[in-house]
Amino acid sequence: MAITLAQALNTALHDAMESDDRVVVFGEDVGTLGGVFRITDKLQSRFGDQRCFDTPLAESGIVGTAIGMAMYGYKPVVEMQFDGFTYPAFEQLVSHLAKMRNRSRGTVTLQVVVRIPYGGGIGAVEHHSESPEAYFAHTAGLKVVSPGTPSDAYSLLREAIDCPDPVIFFEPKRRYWLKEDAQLPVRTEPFGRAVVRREGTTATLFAYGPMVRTCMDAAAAAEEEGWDLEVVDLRTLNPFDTATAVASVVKTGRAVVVHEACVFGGFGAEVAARITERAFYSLEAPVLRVGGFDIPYPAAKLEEFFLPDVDRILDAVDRSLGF
Amino acid sequence: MAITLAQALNTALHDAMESDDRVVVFGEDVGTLGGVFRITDKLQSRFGDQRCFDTPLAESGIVGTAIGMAMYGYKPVVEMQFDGFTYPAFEQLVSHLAKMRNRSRGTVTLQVVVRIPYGGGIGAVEHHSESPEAYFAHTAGLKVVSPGTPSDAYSLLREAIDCPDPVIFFEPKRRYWLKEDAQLPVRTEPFGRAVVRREGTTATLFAYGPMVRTCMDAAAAAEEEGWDLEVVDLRTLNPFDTATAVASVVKTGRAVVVHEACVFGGFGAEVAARITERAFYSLEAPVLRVGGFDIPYPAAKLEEFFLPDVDRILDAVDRSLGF
Amino acid sequence: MSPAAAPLEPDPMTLLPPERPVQLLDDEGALHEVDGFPLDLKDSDFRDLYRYMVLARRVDSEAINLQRQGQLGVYASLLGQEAAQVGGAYALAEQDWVFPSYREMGAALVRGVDPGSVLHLFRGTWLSNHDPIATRFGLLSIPIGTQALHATGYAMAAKFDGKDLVVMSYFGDGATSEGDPHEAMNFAAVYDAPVVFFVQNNQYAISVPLSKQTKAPTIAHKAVGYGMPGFRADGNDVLATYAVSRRAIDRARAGQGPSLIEAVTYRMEAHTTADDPTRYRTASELAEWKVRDPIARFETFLEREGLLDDAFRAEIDEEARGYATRMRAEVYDAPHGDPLELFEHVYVEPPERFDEQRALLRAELERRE
Amino acid sequence: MSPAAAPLEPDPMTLLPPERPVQLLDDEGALHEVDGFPLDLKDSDFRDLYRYMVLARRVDSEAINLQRQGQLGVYASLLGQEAAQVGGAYALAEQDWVFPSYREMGAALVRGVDPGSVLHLFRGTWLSNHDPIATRFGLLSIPIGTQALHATGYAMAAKFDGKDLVVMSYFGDGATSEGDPHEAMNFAAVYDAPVVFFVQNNQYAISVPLSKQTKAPTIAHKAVGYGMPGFRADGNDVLATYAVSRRAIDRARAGQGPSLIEAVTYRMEAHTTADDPTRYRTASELAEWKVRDPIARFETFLEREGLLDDAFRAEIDEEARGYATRMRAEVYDAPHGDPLELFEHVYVEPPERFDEQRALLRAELERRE
Ligand SMILES: Cc1ncc(C[n+]2csc(CCOP(=O)(O)OP(=O)(O)O)c2C)c(N)n1
Ligand SMILES: Cc1ncc(C[n+]2csc(CCOP(=O)(O)OP(=O)(O)O)c2C)c(N)n1
Ligand SMILES: [Mg+2]
Ligand SMILES: [Mg+2]
Repeated sequence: MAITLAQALNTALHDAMESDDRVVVFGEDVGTLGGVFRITDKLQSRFGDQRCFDTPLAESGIVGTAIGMAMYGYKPVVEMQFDGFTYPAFEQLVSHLAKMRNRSRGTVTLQVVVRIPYGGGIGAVEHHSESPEAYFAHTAGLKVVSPGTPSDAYSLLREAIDCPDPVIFFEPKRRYWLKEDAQLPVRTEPFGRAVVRREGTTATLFAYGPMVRTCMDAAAAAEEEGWDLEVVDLRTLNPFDTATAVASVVKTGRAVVVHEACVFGGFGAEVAARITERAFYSLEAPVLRVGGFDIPYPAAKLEEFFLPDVDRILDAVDRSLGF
Repeated sequence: MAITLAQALNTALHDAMESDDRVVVFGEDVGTLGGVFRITDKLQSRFGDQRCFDTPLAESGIVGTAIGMAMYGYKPVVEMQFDGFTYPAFEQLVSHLAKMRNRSRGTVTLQVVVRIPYGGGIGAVEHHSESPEAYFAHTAGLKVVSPGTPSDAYSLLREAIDCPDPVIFFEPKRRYWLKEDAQLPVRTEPFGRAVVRREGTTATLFAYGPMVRTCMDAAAAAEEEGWDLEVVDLRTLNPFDTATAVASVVKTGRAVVVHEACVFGGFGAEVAARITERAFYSLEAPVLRVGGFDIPYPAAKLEEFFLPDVDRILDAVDRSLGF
Repeated sequence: MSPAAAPLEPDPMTLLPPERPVQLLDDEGALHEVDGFPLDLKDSDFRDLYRYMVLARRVDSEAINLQRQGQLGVYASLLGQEAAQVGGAYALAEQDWVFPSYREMGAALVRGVDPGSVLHLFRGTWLSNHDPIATRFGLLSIPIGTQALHATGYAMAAKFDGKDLVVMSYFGDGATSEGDPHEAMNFAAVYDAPVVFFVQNNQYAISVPLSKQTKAPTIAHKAVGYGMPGFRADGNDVLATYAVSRRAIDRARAGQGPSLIEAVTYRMEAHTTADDPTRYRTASELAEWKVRDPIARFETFLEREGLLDDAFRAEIDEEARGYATRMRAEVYDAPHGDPLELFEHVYVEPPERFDEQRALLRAELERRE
Repeated sequence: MSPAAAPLEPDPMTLLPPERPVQLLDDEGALHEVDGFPLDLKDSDFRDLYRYMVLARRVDSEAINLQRQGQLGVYASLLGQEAAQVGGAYALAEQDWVFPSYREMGAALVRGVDPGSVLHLFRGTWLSNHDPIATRFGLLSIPIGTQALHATGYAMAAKFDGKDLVVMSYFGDGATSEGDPHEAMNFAAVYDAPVVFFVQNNQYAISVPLSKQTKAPTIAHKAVGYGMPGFRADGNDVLATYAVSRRAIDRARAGQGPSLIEAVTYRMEAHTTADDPTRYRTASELAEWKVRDPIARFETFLEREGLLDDAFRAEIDEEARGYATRMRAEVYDAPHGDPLELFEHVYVEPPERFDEQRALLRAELERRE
């Protein structure tokens, strides 16, 4: 059956709430409205307004109360309405959600999932298209996940909700309508495992979330050039699957890391540095990075010039081959 | 005359306020008390309480009002009392301070400096020893600066205050008492210029802020091993001096990047990826990274095990030489 | 000093809003004076208030049209909030400033900001296209409530500089839950900054009704906790929003510090064009507010006073059509700007790597051709 | 519905704190009952309140000593705030929770948390060393005001779960300026969560006096803006802080929602041992508060009532010495723990790279030997 990534997420929330009544969903507009992207659609009518409820407009409040509820024993799954509205909650995320277990010497476990629809490509206004994953990948104590397919969306969200560690769950909003034939419930590879989405020999494209699809398109287009590209979907940024990444590069000798976020200080730098540390002698060229420019996310009409696309990716492959 | 880094900063603030009455200094406890580290000592008595004043306890309030004051034409220099207390201001820093000029198509210029005493090594309690520079280096629209010497502290702070772009100014708090013979006012290399603090041929150590001193110590200790290490002080993370970094690695063939922050997703990844992109054929080994472990900053008695020190740096050099 | 000894400062009773919102025009459009909120308006002012409200509504409906035609990505309507926006902004002086949210097209109009220029944010041509400094009208602010701090900082600066200048900061009922407006009101009060915090309580934050946003008796009561007065106005009565703003602005200008205004109104349209309000509110609720239409009520008043004739209506109509035409001309099929401008405004002094990235983009653009 | 029609809910007048802080013991230690704040205490309770205050002071001074001896990196004294902390915590039931800041050694004592274990944060052995779940006493919280949200979330959970449980959240006067306590109070009110926000207004946030922190008539007045009652107590009168807490806790337990308590007190010591208060406050101010000492006042009362004799004093003295001895034993020269434990508690399921980093650290440790 063809399901969309959005449906997969909605079903994952539904199934998790069904199977464990400590799972609660809250955030701005997630109750009556079912979320601005309808990811929480019908959860309130199904489970009642103590299991799925609207909050006042305050992101720090949402994350901070989620922490308290998790201390009690609930498993909150909260929504930040858009990427750019995660920042008011930054202190609660970094100083508490990430650190509480460590600080308490393991006596307090915070089983919290923070869902963040992220990334651009939907023609949105400012602050609605950002890719802040690098901030959280660098924050010790958090796990950071970003599915690129409907099956992974379902499976990784279920795993995130079951995970005893706090998880920042980045949903590629431009792929909410991406379809896949899948039978739910489905379980895919666990956290910490990257997946080779396409085998190839010329070079490896590394991606996660929204750029997985773009890289698959790039690989398809590359066939015309006679290039056989491998595409690795990283899936979870932290934990990071170094072994799969390194194995791919050992095979292909060349790599391009792709994400929507600005290149400078972006997560691609970690991927590049990490692979280079471990596959130095296998590399025929430096790991190249493709991403947004080092500028704030632009106005909607200009986002196509900002975002990495097939052309920019293949241009990087070309440069890699030129080394 | 021997001056400390703290004195250099205090003098820089004094001289900037003296030379331009639009420079205003505010934050928690910066007025009457002169700051918990006395960096703003005597500024209020000298310039009055409309030029240097205490604020209510609210970091978002401090940065947000600084933005408004800068729109009016003032040049606010605000203090976040400690690294770990910058996070409540994250939204104002990322969504406004960084983006306002771009968003206004250049009509609004925010000449704001945000001073942040950062890093560990002083035996402080939790949240007082963090190194959040990677968050800001990845944020387009900001400049990120961190002096490692008293002369640079003076000069870079003066330049930051004069800079028409917003600057996040990271002060290496464990080096506040570091001394140098210097005559103030002093002007050193401008933003965007790294400085070779020690010439060498075996390998290059890259550092900024507190780790500059540690790397110099490591280089001195390395002489015993017969290693001749070059030390490059990056000084400004954004803008980044790629040319100097690459030139050094072209010469030495090996590099280790050192910072206190966690390695995973840290700024060292950017340095490593960037250098590798540009000096690939000169590298005899992958650029290695030395930093804190990927854990929250530990309790004071354990920080010596967390922080990079001479031993950890030389161990990395050794590994680099082993490639 | 014993905490029990001193009388409270300021006297809390002076901060409490009146039991009921200030209303100058009753539902039949009859004027009733209210103590403490005198009207200092001439006939020409009455006509101007009307004119701005009608223009705001027309500009608003034109924007909705443009969105439906695919010309704007999204748009946040002010329908129903004309009196709240116009009354407040009209009470400002030339040199004063406005820091808006994203729904203040009415305030923009009053302040002489070209509506077409503001629409570029929603079209996505640029992130903005008006000069905030020249127009004394801040950039539309999407992150909820954040602009309240900019307003406060600007007002502090003006005060330190000895300038006669008042700042009005608009935000919504939902915004009052965020930390930033809280910090802004506290800072403003502590520094006696000349700011007026103008809350358009339109009963909803997207789908979340006021009852789930706060348990406060009214939003105006939040002022008490900052030691500043809270005012409440019938937000569908332009004379009330004007008179209350007049008082708050005069106070600020006289150095008596900030205040908070709650204009009780209703968002008649969807949250934005992307929203479906049938999922969370009833037709009957909408109908109840429809009869309280701010323009209709003011029209009755003007008619009673003999200030509204066909010539004037025609004049406004003409002006409105002009606005609409210019708006359409400005945004209709407006091409995106030069993509290379993306690198222009981020920094005054950009880092070197912008050159490389510009070159990369230039090459991409060439390949597209 | 017309905004003018309905009576305000809740009635703002019921939210306002009384004009003067509730005081049950006058400066001479004489008891005066206050309407609405009845005392339900037996003689043994009076003695316990005294005991906890004396113990808190002794534990506090021992901690200061330990810091002076280089055994603690820093310490935040509660001197002068004994009545505020003890009165509040004493009113809680067994199953209730406390979410403290970093200055609540007195509350910790009342809740049966071993002071020595709490000191490990200040010694720097570990970031904490008590079990918050077992002791129902949250981790000391350094980022100002953030714990108020955890308290609210915990209380929401307890309410959803139908549990009879009240949460007390301590924070300071300075904390009221931050966004988090604002959001916490708003959430708590909206969800009718059983929380008591207990503000120890000790007049300073490090060097910043209350007058620069807020212009509110009192901190208790901030409650009005959340639609919850604000209470004010003489914070140096343990019977007042108890009685006011009793009322707030009973309300919460009865499902009537949160409230805010301001205990008006004074920090007699430096902000922390790292602070030099002579830079920002006068000796005469200190002297004025010294005569209002909370323990001395309560002593007078107990003596009047014949509840304080030498045997009881000796007993407390003995107990205090026991505490001090155990504290010293716990932290004096306490070695740092196994550095390899650093990797133990970050995650339940740590990433693979922790193995490499642990190995790196192990090698470093071996090289040190
Ligand atoms: C910090 C932040 N969080 C969430 C959003 C998403 N959002 C946009 S408008 C809105 C509701 C705002 O309600 P209100 O303040 O009442 O203003 P109104 O839209 O009714 O004018 C929300 C939640 C945002 N823009 N910023
Ligand atoms: C978010 C944050 N900002 C700044 C600080 C630094 N700081 C520690 S205590 C303090 C003052 C707190 O004052 P108050 O809330 O009145 O509590 P008190 O110390 O008086 O008990 C400050 C500014 C901090 N810990 N957290
Ligand atoms: Mg609203
Ligand atoms: Mg205090």
